[in-house]
Amino acid sequence: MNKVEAIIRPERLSMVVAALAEEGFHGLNTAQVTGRGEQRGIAHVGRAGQSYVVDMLPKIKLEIVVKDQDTTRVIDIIVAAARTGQVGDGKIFVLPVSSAIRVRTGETGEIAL
Amino acid sequence: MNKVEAIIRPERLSMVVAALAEEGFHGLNTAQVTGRGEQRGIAHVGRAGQSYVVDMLPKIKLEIVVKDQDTTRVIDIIVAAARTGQVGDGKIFVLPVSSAIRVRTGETGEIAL
Amino acid sequence: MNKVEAIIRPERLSMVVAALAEEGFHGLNTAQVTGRGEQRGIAHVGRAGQSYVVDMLPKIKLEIVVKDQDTTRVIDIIVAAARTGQVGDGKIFVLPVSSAIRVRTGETGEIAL
Amino acid sequence: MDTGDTAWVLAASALVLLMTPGLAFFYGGLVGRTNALATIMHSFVTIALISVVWVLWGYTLAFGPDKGHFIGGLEWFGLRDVGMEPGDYSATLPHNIFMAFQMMFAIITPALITGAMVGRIKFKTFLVFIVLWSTIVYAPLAHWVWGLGGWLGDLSSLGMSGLEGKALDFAGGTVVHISSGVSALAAATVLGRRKSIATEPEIPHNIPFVVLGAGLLWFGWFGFNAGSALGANGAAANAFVTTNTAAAMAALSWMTMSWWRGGAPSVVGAASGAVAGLVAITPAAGFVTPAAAIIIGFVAGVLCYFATQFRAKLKVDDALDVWAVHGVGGTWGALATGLFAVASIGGIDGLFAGNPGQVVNQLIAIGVTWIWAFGWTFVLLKVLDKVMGLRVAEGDEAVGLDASQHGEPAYTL
Amino acid sequence: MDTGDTAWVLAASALVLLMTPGLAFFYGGLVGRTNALATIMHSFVTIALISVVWVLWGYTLAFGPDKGHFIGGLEWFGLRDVGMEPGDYSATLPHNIFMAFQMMFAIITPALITGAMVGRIKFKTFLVFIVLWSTIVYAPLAHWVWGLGGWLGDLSSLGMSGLEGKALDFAGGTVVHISSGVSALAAATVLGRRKSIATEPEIPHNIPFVVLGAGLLWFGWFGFNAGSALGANGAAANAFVTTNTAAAMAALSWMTMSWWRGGAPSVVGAASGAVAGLVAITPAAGFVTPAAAIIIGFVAGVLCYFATQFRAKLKVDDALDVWAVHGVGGTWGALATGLFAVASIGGIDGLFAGNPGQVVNQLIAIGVTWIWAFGWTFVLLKVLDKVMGLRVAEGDEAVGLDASQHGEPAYTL
Amino acid sequence: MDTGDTAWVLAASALVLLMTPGLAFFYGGLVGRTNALATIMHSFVTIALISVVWVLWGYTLAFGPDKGHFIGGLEWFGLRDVGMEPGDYSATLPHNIFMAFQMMFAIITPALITGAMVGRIKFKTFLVFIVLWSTIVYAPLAHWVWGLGGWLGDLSSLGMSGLEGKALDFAGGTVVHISSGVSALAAATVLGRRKSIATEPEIPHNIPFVVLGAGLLWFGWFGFNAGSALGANGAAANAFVTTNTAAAMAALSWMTMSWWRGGAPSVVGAASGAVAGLVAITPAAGFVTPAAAIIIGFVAGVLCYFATQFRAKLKVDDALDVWAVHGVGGTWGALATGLFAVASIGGIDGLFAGNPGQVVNQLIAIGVTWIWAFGWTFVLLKVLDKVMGLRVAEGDEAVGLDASQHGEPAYTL
Ligand SMILES: Nc1ncnc2c1ncn2[C@@H]1O[C@H](COP(=O)(O)OP(=O)(O)O)[C@@H](O)[C@H]1O
Ligand SMILES: Nc1ncnc2c1ncn2[C@@H]1O[C@H](COP(=O)(O)OP(=O)(O)O)[C@@H](O)[C@H]1O
Ligand SMILES: Nc1ncnc2c1ncn2[C@@H]1O[C@H](COP(=O)(O)OP(=O)(O)O)[C@@H](O)[C@H]1O
Repeated sequence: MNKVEAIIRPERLSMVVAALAEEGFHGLNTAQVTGRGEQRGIAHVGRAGQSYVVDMLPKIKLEIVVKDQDTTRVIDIIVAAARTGQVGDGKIFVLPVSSAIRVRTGETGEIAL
Repeated sequence: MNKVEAIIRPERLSMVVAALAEEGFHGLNTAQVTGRGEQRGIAHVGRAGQSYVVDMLPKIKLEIVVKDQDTTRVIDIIVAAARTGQVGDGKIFVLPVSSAIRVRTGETGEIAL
Repeated sequence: MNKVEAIIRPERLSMVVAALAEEGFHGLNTAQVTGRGEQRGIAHVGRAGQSYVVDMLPKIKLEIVVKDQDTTRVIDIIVAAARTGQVGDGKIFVLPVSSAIRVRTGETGEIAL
Repeated sequence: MDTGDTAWVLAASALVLLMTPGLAFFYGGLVGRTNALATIMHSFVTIALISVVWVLWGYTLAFGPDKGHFIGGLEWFGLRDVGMEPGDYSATLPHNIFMAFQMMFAIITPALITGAMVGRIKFKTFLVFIVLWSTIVYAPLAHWVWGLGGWLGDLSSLGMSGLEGKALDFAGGTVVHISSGVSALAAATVLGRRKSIATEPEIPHNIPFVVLGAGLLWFGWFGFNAGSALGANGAAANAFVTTNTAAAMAALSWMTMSWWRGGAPSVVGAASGAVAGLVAITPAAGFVTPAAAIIIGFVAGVLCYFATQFRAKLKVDDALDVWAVHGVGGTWGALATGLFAVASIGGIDGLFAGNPGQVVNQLIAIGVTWIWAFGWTFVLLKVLDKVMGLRVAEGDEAVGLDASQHGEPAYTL
Repeated sequence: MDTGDTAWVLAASALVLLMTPGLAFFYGGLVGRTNALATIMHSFVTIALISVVWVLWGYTLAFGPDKGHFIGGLEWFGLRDVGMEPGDYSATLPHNIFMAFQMMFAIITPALITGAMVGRIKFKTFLVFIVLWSTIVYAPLAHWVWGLGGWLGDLSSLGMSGLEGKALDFAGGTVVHISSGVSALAAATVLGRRKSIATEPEIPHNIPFVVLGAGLLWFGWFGFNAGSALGANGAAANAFVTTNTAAAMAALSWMTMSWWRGGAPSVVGAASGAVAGLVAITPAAGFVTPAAAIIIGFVAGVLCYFATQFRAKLKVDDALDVWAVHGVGGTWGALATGLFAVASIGGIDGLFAGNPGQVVNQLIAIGVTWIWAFGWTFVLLKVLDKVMGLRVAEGDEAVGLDASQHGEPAYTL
Repeated sequence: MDTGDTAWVLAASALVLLMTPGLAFFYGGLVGRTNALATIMHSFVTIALISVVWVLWGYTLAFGPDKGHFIGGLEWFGLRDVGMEPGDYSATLPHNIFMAFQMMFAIITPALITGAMVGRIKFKTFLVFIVLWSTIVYAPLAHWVWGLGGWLGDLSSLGMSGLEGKALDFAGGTVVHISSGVSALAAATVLGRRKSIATEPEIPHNIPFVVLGAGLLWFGWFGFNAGSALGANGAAANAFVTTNTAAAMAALSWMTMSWWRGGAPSVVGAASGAVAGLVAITPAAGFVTPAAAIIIGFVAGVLCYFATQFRAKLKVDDALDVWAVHGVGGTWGALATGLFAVASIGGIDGLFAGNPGQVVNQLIAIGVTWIWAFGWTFVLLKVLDKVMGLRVAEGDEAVGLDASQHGEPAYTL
């Protein structure tokens, strides 16, 4: 199993989640994070008109643990739904997961996903 | 070492944390996440009485890095304390950790946990 | 590639981020977490003067995915910038990452970082 | 001049001013997080903008010396001749406090419309719209109903047989609420829907702010309605009581509807109901009994609840249901004034007290206000769309107006 | 009729109305996040509910024509005969504004009790309880103390030798604060403790809201106390000053206690202290000097601080310490009125001015109020528990009342 | 005594009290999350502290029987002789309400200074400073300008040839705003900069709170300025109108500056502008026309905007720009009063109405206030630094004052 971690634009979240659901991937979780990358930030305006660049921007981190064979499909779905083509679209990282457990039943392995 | 990531119900957090402490597992961290799984969401009520299902529910992600030999024990403790038997109890994922460092001292390896 | 996860003091975040940027590490993301470790918490004061210990303290989790060969350098930078020498300075964990994708371009591998 | 009357109208004017920050929170809490601050700003900047407009030309257009029953002249431009002595509108008040009291009404009315523009309007165009709307739509309406010589205030001035008496509007059912509610409908139509609305329901980001706003509105509304008696007397007290009663009853009836048909007693529903009740009692407050206020409030809560549901089906993105609450609630209130008015309270009887003609007068005022407000708002926004553009770029809409229009995130928690 | 007096009581009534939204934020900020909205709603819906109850039957039961010194008759049901002319309660005010001013007191009193019910009461049962409590507990109490003919307002009417004069309660120390505080204790006892309270301390989720609430309460309390002079005069001004002074002093003394014994000057402590001071001065405001108010406030802060600690030991889950603040603070205030009253301020002397009998009268009022409020609340809730059930299901309690009772999360930040 | 005048000043006093909680939110929203509560507490505790100080010795020092044109005597210590009858300051008001109205000014003035102390001052030292500042800086200043016999209120009392008339200060341009603004500059200088300020810009943690604060301040300011007429009359109404107009205009001009030079219309800028306009009109409100208020407000917004930028260059960590807004805005307002005053409004002409001498009087008052406030604040804080220490430990500053001084996090969301 793998954990697919996608850092995406907040405004794309609902599309990504919907796209995943359409393809049968229901289980996932998301968190608000703040990120920096090549996108160099938004110029904020202070009350004295001083514009300072906030280079840490709000992003959403979406995590979804999937079977090995689903990994690329999930990545493709996310990329398709999250892409705007502008700097700041985000990254996807894949991490190996050695086991999964469903708390409700205690089942382990891929069946727990 | 392994990182045990548990997605649990917010209202179970304090019990899980207490249970872990009792067994000697003090170090851990938690974050608020929003998740979707088989639990299909809570019906929210709009002011016009329209009830829409919010299928992303608030959950807590608890992370605890433990020695290999402690992994199953920690999982068992969490499962025991987090389970209600209802859909939505959550998942636990185990990810391999290749090293750990204590910032204060620079120690690395299991001693840093 | 590795994911370096550092749990640090919130008040050290800006220094750590600046130190990383100076050494050329721009991409990263951060999240607010609540953690417990050896640092046993802050005594909070209730209105009736009852002081209760809140042993879950606010921390920042900083995540940065780096090439294998950069891993130790990044760890060293973080340790140097985050250390105060007091209990509660935090931990760094290293997790293997099997692939990385840039959403904007679809590029994969180290080039996507 | 009477110091007691003046004391009350001074306090009432301050109370009505506070309603617009209250509205800012009522509206700001209802929207999503990325538009929270921009929504609040729409109300806040309207206070600033209309305060200046009113002093310069708004007051004289609305209340200045009558020109043909239609508009006030420019004689009082910049408040010339609006001094510290009593004016034509009240013998017991300094003229300038009457002007200030009316200013607060002129402020909140366009601010109400902003609930329909959430999440997509360009800030610059918004500012121009507000100034034009206040001048072209509001000032004449206020003149017709409340200005000396205005035709809705004396229907016989039209010289049409059968028309006599006046359209009753104690504190702004037509001038304030129908006009803003109907304009909101026009605005939402011209602006089009938010992109996001198709894929995700909008969940209020901060309901405590909604309640805070509703609380401040309720508080300020005592100034609005009881202040409209222009004195500290039994009429003011009656308006105070009817206002509170209708708000309470409508909060209960809307909450009950959301419970019955939606499965849970919605807090947002209770707050919205309170506002609906306040809207509906506004034209009637000084003309009806507290018992009638119970009925007016009850109906307002139920009616506006259904109007909200109906609007959702219309696919018109009047995001915060300004039309359903102020348009429909104001219309019901204006009509109810014609039904429930009794001479022992406000000097004029309505239908149930044997004067069916009053209902006719009310219907004229309602119809005229709907047409005037909808038509002008529609035209104004179409023109502004051509000239300056109405909507922000798609990407700006996606990240929210807080970041894209103001460069400021509402919270850094 | 006097326009100045009327202007002030109009403004004061609006101020007192605002206290209940203020209370919503004071309470709402003190609870955890998952019960924030439900707690706010408890206050908000009480405004709506009691406003209607009061207009229909509450006012006439409390202030209507006396029946046997115990209760008002139903003659003024639905505000019949409560009109725009001065009534029996004040020659300088329209009767209906006196009614409205009293309504605001009737609203906030049951709202205060809600602080003891946090996080576990069923919403439906709550609504029924509030209506019953207002009718059965509040209306008679108000009649006894303030109604024409009420027995606590004229103890000689009991015809018992040695009893004469009246129990002093300027603005509601017994009627409002002891009654709600003691009822809260009864409610917490019957309801039982929240499940979570054993394992985790409740940390206030939004202390700025607590301060906002305290600020609005302080502001509104000027209407409460200075408005109770029922006129714009030196007595109102004296009540204004004593109110402010006691609130300030109690904020300082509670804060100091939390500093001294807890290690840090608690902001929640300062806010709670201010409320404690306002409570304690309420019965005394129109009878004592500002210098006495300093003492009354100082003692209130210290006493209620200890009462809060004591309550924690009792294991009674009066979550927001309504008993410790309103019950104990109100009792101290009612007693202090008997100690510090001076005839030069309010026409009646207390113990320190040589009239020990006044303390007896105060103790009678205190004792009667404790018994009446505790007894009825206990019985009412026991019955309602049988009939409708008092507590939500365990799972609903665990996820919080916002989600389980209202289907609305307070924030989506 | 006049009930109408009394009604208005009662209401106005309550309004001014509310300004300080308003300030708490205006300031609290502007700071970062870890200092939010401590910043709010600075204002809240100042209400408590100064309320007591004022009743004990503040009022008598400021308004008591004059000693050498410089200070009031201690005759009215603890409000002795400050009773329910009219006093020397107003024939139509109870003396104690005049005292209470003035108390609210004494409260907010030191609270304003706290904006310069954000994030680093020790709470204990802060408390001592506030008490000393109120006694040593504020009370004499208030006496000079408003006390009977004060030298700035009658310059001929100095016996210097050429000096006659009085320095005009309707509601506190010098006494309140210059004094607090200049003291803030001194405080920021003595305290030194926050450690974090070098590495990270401070981003307001809750801008809706900033707008809430600005809204409450605007609302309360009607009490501040229109209340300063000490009666319900045309003068109060004029002050009401000029106040609103200047606030509105300054909100617009500051917002426009931030748009033009910063790229986006800042919401914080609009709110700050409103405050700047309110500050500037304060000394002038009862002396100038609404038309002049437009100019005064416009200039205030632009000037304070630039002052804020200038201050940033100074590297003085006056975190919330108290100097730039209150110091500079107050100075402009005091000067503008000398420019725009017209006898038809407030009885005295200014420069543009042909009385250049008034500008001289204003400049004297401005200069004296700058020196007095800066000097004393500097000295007081230097001494306190020696005696008790001014700043918290470095680690305490890093985690924020909420945790380190009060042991309470603002939110647990
Ligand atoms: N090396 C990294 N490790 C962890 N997160 C990263 C890394 N690089 C970028 N990110 C995250 O991805 C987000 C988008 O990155 P950015 O470089 O701006 O976009 P793009 O990939 O379109 O160039 C950043 O805001 C950050 O949250
Ligand atoms: N494949 C997944 N990857 C990541 N998180 C998941 C996944 N499936 C479920 N979750 C998380 O676990 C939570 C509980 O899952 P759910 O299926 O509702 O419970 P249960 O395991 O009791 O059926 C979800 O809300 C979500 O946060
Ligand atoms: N085993 C662990 N797994 C995950 N997070 C941990 C673990 N131990 C500690 N942490 C995190 O690191 C933070 C600092 O740990 P602590 O033991 O207090 O500091 P130190 O390393 O200086 O002794 C904790 O607050 C927690 O967030």
